[in-house]
Amino acid sequence: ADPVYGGTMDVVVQPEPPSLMIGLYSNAPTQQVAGNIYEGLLRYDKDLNPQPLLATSWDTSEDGKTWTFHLKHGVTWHDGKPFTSADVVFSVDKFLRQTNARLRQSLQYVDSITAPDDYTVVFQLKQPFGPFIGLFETGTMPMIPKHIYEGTDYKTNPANHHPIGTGPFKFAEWKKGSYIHAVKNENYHVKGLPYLDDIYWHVIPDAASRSVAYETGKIDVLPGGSVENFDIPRLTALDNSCSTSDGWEYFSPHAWLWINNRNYPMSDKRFRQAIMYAMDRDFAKNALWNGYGKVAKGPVGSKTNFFNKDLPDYEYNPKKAKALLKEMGYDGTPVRLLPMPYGETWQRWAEAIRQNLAEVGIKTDMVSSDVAGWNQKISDWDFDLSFTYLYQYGDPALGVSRTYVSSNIAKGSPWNNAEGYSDPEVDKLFAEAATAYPDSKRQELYNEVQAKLVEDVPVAWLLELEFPTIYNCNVHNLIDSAIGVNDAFGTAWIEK
Amino acid sequence: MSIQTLFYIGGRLIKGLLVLFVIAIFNFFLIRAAPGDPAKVMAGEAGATDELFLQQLREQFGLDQPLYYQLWVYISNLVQFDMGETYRQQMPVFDLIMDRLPATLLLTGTAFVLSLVLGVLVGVIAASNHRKWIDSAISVAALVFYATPLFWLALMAVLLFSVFLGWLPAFGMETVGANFTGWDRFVDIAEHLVLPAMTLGLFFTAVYARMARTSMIETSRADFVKTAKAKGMKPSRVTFRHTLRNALLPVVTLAGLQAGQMIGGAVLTETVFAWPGIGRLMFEALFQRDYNLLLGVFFISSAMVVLFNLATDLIYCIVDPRIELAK
Amino acid sequence: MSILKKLSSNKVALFGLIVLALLILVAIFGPYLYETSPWRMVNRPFMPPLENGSLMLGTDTMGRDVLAGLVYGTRISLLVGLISTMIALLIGIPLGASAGYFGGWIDEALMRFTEIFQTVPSFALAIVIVAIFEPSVYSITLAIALVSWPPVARLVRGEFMALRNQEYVLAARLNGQSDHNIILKEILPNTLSPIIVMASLMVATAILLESSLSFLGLGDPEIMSWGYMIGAARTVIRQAWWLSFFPGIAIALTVLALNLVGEGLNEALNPKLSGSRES
Amino acid sequence: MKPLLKVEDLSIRLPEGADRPYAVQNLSYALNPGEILCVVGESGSGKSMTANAIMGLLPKAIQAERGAITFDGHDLVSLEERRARKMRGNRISMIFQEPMTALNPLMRIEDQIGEVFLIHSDMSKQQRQARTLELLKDVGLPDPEKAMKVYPHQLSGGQRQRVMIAMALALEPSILIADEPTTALDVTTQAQILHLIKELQRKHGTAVMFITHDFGVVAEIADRVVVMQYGKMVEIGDAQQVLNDPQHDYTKKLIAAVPPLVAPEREVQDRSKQRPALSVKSLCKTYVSPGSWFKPGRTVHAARDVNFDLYRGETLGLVGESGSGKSTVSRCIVRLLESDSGEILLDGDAIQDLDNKALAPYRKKIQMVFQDPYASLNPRKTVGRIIADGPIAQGVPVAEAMQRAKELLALVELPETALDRYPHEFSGGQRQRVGIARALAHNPQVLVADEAISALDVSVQAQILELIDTLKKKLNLAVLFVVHDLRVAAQVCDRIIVMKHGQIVEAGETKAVFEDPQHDYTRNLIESIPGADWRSGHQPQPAVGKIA
Ligand SMILES: Nc1ncnc2c1ncn2[C@@H]1O[C@H](COP(=O)(O)OP(=O)(O)OP(=O)(O)O)[C@@H](O)[C@H]1O
Ligand SMILES: Nc1ncnc2c1ncn2[C@@H]1O[C@H](COP(=O)(O)OP(=O)(O)OP(=O)(O)O)[C@@H](O)[C@H]1O
Ligand SMILES: [Mg+2]
Ligand SMILES: [Mg+2]
Repeated sequence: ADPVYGGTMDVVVQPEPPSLMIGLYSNAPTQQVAGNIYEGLLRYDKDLNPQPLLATSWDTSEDGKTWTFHLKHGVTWHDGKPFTSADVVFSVDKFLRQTNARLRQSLQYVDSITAPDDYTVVFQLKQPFGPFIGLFETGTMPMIPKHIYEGTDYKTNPANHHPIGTGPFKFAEWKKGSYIHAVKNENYHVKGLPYLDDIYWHVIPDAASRSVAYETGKIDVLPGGSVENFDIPRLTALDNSCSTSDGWEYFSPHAWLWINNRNYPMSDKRFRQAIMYAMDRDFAKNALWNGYGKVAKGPVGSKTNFFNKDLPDYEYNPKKAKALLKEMGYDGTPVRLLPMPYGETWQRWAEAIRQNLAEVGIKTDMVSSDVAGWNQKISDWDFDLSFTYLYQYGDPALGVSRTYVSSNIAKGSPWNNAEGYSDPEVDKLFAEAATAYPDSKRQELYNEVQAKLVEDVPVAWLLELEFPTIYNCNVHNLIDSAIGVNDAFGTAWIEK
Repeated sequence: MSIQTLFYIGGRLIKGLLVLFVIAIFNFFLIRAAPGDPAKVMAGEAGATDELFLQQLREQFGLDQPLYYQLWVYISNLVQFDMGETYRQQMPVFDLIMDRLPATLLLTGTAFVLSLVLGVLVGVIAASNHRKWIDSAISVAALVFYATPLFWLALMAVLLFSVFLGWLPAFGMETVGANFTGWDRFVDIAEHLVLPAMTLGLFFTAVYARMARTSMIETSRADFVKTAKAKGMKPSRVTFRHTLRNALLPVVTLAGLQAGQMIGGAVLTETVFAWPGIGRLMFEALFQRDYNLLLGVFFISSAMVVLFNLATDLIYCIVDPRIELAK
Repeated sequence: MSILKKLSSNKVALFGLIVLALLILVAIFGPYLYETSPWRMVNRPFMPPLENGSLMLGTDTMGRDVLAGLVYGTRISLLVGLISTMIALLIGIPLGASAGYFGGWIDEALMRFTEIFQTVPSFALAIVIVAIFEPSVYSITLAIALVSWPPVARLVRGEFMALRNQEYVLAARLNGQSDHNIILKEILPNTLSPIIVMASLMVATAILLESSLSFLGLGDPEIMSWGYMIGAARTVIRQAWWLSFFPGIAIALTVLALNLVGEGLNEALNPKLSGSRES
Repeated sequence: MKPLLKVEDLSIRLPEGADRPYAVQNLSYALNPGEILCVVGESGSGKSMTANAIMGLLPKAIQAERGAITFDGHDLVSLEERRARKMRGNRISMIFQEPMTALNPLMRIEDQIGEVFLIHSDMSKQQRQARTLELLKDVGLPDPEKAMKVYPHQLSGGQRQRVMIAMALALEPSILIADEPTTALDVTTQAQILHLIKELQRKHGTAVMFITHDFGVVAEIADRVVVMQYGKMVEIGDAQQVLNDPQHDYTKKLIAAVPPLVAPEREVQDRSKQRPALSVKSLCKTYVSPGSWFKPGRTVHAARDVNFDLYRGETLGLVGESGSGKSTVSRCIVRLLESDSGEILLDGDAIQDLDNKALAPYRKKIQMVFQDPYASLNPRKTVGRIIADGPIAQGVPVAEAMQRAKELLALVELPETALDRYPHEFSGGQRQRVGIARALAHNPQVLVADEAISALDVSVQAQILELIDTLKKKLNLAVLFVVHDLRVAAQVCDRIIVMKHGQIVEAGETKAVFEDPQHDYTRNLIESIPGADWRSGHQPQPAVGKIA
């Protein structure tokens, strides 16, 4: 069918975003909404290939150190001002360098950012940085209007409450606790887009209510993760209900158990291996995740670049686990298990794993806490075992190495090497792989480091998660990039 | 209103403010006892963080200051009726609360009025049929509702009325995006209100029904009821002119106590029905360690309790001439 | 004693008493019927009730035995209810007794203190306390106790104020008995019946509170409780009604039984209501 | 004369579990037009039940089983409710015992009286108001215009009872039933109310059925008397005949228990050389009910410059109206209340400023017997403990204290088996004996008895009075006897102090005070005693034996 214009789309956003100013807040709900308002220079298709957006084309020098981007002409901000290379330089070099912790890590490799003319931007790198071209997505490197933010205190700029971007939808209203409303940008730089008149993001704090809302037709789109997994089969079985697992390729969320390598008995490699054998990850995948996702083989997700296809398996094998425990002379010291306070599924998963561990003779004490307490405990290394899942951002250098390199052992963050694993060889391999050139060289190094980690089990990998997005089948073209619902719904349209 | 009453109200308000002040300090320390801080939570949501980022956030929120200084800032702002800014939404706490308070007041107010009227009515019916089957039926029903967990009732109600029967919306306060105005909007909100107000109200209906029943039975044994009967009055008139009014006094007291508590007690209902009220706001603020917001919600709901208690006393004093305010 | 006799002559209260007795039996001996923990995944998930003879109430989302959960939950619910009530009494009675007996500034100070606890919305306070001290049976019990003692203090204070000028108390003072003695031996025993009645209702309320907290995800993760079961089952209420239905019934029944007993006690202990003399 | 109301063979059955099967049994009597018929009898004898039956106000669980109550050609027992209602408040009306609770606290006086007209007539609002005002004037309420607008709690007991009477007489009923309308009132107020009822009855020719247990009241107003015991009528007859020449043993016993209003001749002792056991000097006590910012507190001078001495072996009566400060003085003396100024000398030692510890040894010397035999014993303690706990607290070994309790029980003429029983197993009189035993446990020198007999039935009163008198002599006690019943005071006191508004207005030998009161107030008190002429020595006394 051909796209038709008009219509309102109702989407769930969970939890309510703290702000829509994507340059300041890079969490998922903010991006889900603000991804329609702000744009980056590039998009990525489902195979993670870069696509033009605000930049129409880009080229790189022979040595991989100079990147030149050619910007699109005739792009305007929502307030009518033109978008130029000055905005790009301001956004990346000034604004995001100050506010975005994740991007800041990558910008270490960037020597300078310059704008030879209004529509050209040049990034000069200190050395080749493999994942560089993967940094330009809206959530990582959104374009911020220079004319509004320059010279102001970014955090208190009143425009934060009324975001101005270049995206296909304009911010209209935010009724705190209820909904966020965005309307069509009539002057969108891609001719003919968007199709939709407006979008509502509904704040429905309770998962069960969210499924009822979808069921009763109040909601068209349930982004992945917004309903409990148990509800997914039922919701997808409804009339005119579609679902897809697409749209997570860029993030490819990877779940694992943190294992605090510092303390006995976790300090013993055999204990960690025993955990791997003790867990029935297939049961978890089927009972808790409705068969969505994939049992993780190692530190790198199978959809992420440089995945090593030849890793050995840790199958469910309690006997082997017991044997390993016996071999190390495990004395039955109980370990604390800290579930992730992110919803029912995680809680249930913790219960299942506790049971798995109990069956091989590892006694666990479940420790309960909320998000803040959980963050705090992981940051302070005050745990034995704990759940987590992290995004991989398409490249091990962006989303994987941070968990394993010893330079990243520091109290105060739940996202670094919290398990305290330290191996000079691994450090070296990761460091080389990030800057090696070309990709074939990187693949080699990454294969090696993956094999080493799988043998050492610094953390117990669980699943490559998939969060299916459920939507009304009348909605077409909902997901057309590797970041799924976090990208703009510019090409989405609703069948009448 | 007499000058005495005004004085009395003034005095009570001042006392109430003192209590609120102590509560504010108490809450301040209580909340800081929780592990984690707002910076961590927000950093956590971002999925990546470093010390610099945390430091920036803490500075921005003033959390890098020593605790006593933070308390001082908080209190000195508070006495100027400034509750500070929320960490997440970056807006004045007071505005945010005022944004959400009407929803809670609508929900609890409806539930309250509904349960009071219904409860008293049912209680009176039961009492005037004391020891007959209808009394037993009402008593049993009241007990059952009294004993049933609210959240469970809410779940069952959604299941029945929204999902199976499709009569009523299951969540939210109004149809978002419909942009109703005037009467249509009223109807829309009313429809959304039915289920949450019912679930919240049923429990209290049961409470009031039980209370009204007992009180009616007790009052009907009072001497003045006998006097009224001796005047040759019709039983219905005795009931309404004499028994009921006196029997309502304890109900008024209880109602006043509970009206205040309902604000905080709506957390469960607001959760299940996605009602955008302050109970829910508090719940979220708690888990986000949004100290200012949480303190603000606590302060406002405690203030409501103080106001409701005062209102109860005033009403009591109007209903019962024996009570002199200045005591 | 005659109270028991009176109680059992009241059919409704007798029903409550029997249910309560059964619940207590289950709480004490029930868990011994199961060798392992209620967390054990014994069969495939979502098995409806009565499908398998050994799993009468079916299995939950993780294939755990629902009946086992209910049985273990009984113990925890009753225990949390009882202990929190006990703590509330331990706080409320001495406070109310001192306030009511001594009056004056002691009364004023203690009552202001009580007022603070009464002014903070109690459920919200309970949530905050549990969240802050991290959910565990201890923090939950403590939180429930902390929000439920003020009515006890008020009740006891009222009773003490009424009784402290009773002639037998005056007589005790004339006899040279110490305040301590008078409070404990003269007045307190005479306030017991309203306290017992209130306590029985408080246990009921505490059970409801515990389940509400668990429902909100603030339960002790080590412990299978009814509120937890409902909370966990809420998301699958459409696929598996029995998962939230049975624990809901269990809570309602327990609270109902406690209420019936409480009311029965009230009637048995409160001559005003016993209706033997109506003039 | 054709009787207005006839009760014939009335039996009212009590529900199961009551203390006896019938509240009243085979009751028959008649009420003649224009007469005052007094129904007397002890508590529980079925007086109120009969009245309720006439009014059709029996509790639901209680039914008239047999008999008829004929009024105006209708049988009130079987009359259908709708028609009975027309009669109630209109043709027959009723006043209750407790003026404090018989009025609706939430309604203005005007509305409560007006309601009667509203139900039974079609008067306009103005007419109703006018009539109400008239009625209030009739019953002698001061400032009736204002009284119409107030709520019951703003009136005193006597005033409330007047309102009740106004209400009952609103429609000039043929019959007025008054169920102990003065029991809760002061003697002076009682006298006024009795006077008022008599007055109104004469004016309107109403027939009054007056229920009371006080023979003084009977002597004051009755034309005819019905005497009831255990639900049965034991005697009926003219007032003069029943009072002065009772036939039935029960009636005789009741009448004998009424103390005659003559102070017996007593030996006047000169005690000026003796040291008083208790001496009160310039005692003052002022109550200040706390005011608030804008309202001054209420100040009551409950004791103003009170002076008296009390010697061993004598009984000093403290009399006066309600609120005159009797209890205040007695409680100050035993240090249950802190006095403001003045001295209290116990055996020569000033005790008014001693703290609890220093006071302990003096506690033994002065003890108190309380008014309410139900409230003064801890219901959760055995009688033995009640008596022994005082000495135990003072350091006496338990066994010894219990032994002593046993002896004390014998002293107050209670069986030894009482030791392990609880107060609720005893009657009011027996409880009062326990109270006395408790007071005596310390071997006190001074005994303060605040209304120690007021709550008891007449026949029991007499026994307790005798017991106190015996003990006084036996133990050489000094007794301060607080009482409002002057008949009693006349009998038991050696000397009398009369209090008014916290001040002593008169003091002296009992006989002197009664025969020749100096102060108007005293005179007024004595004149207010109902049936003052009866059994005052001016008429022949009935020949009755001494009661056990
Ligand atoms: N509601 C009732 N239920 C059962 N028994 C009752 C009830 N009311 C009164 N009685 C009993 O009926 C009997 C007569 O009571 P009644 O009230 O007529 O006594 P009375 O002569 O008025 O006594 P008093 O002087 O104390 O008022 C008593 O034995 C009493 O216990
Ligand atoms: N605690 C108190 N606070 C304020 N006023 C009081 C208090 N107790 C008594 N009064 C007042 O003091 C006065 C004397 O009271 P008291 O009890 O001594 O009188 P009484 O002679 O014993 O009266 P009764 O015969 O009614 O027992 C009364 O006007 C009373 O209202
Ligand atoms: Mg009577
Ligand atoms: Mg007195």
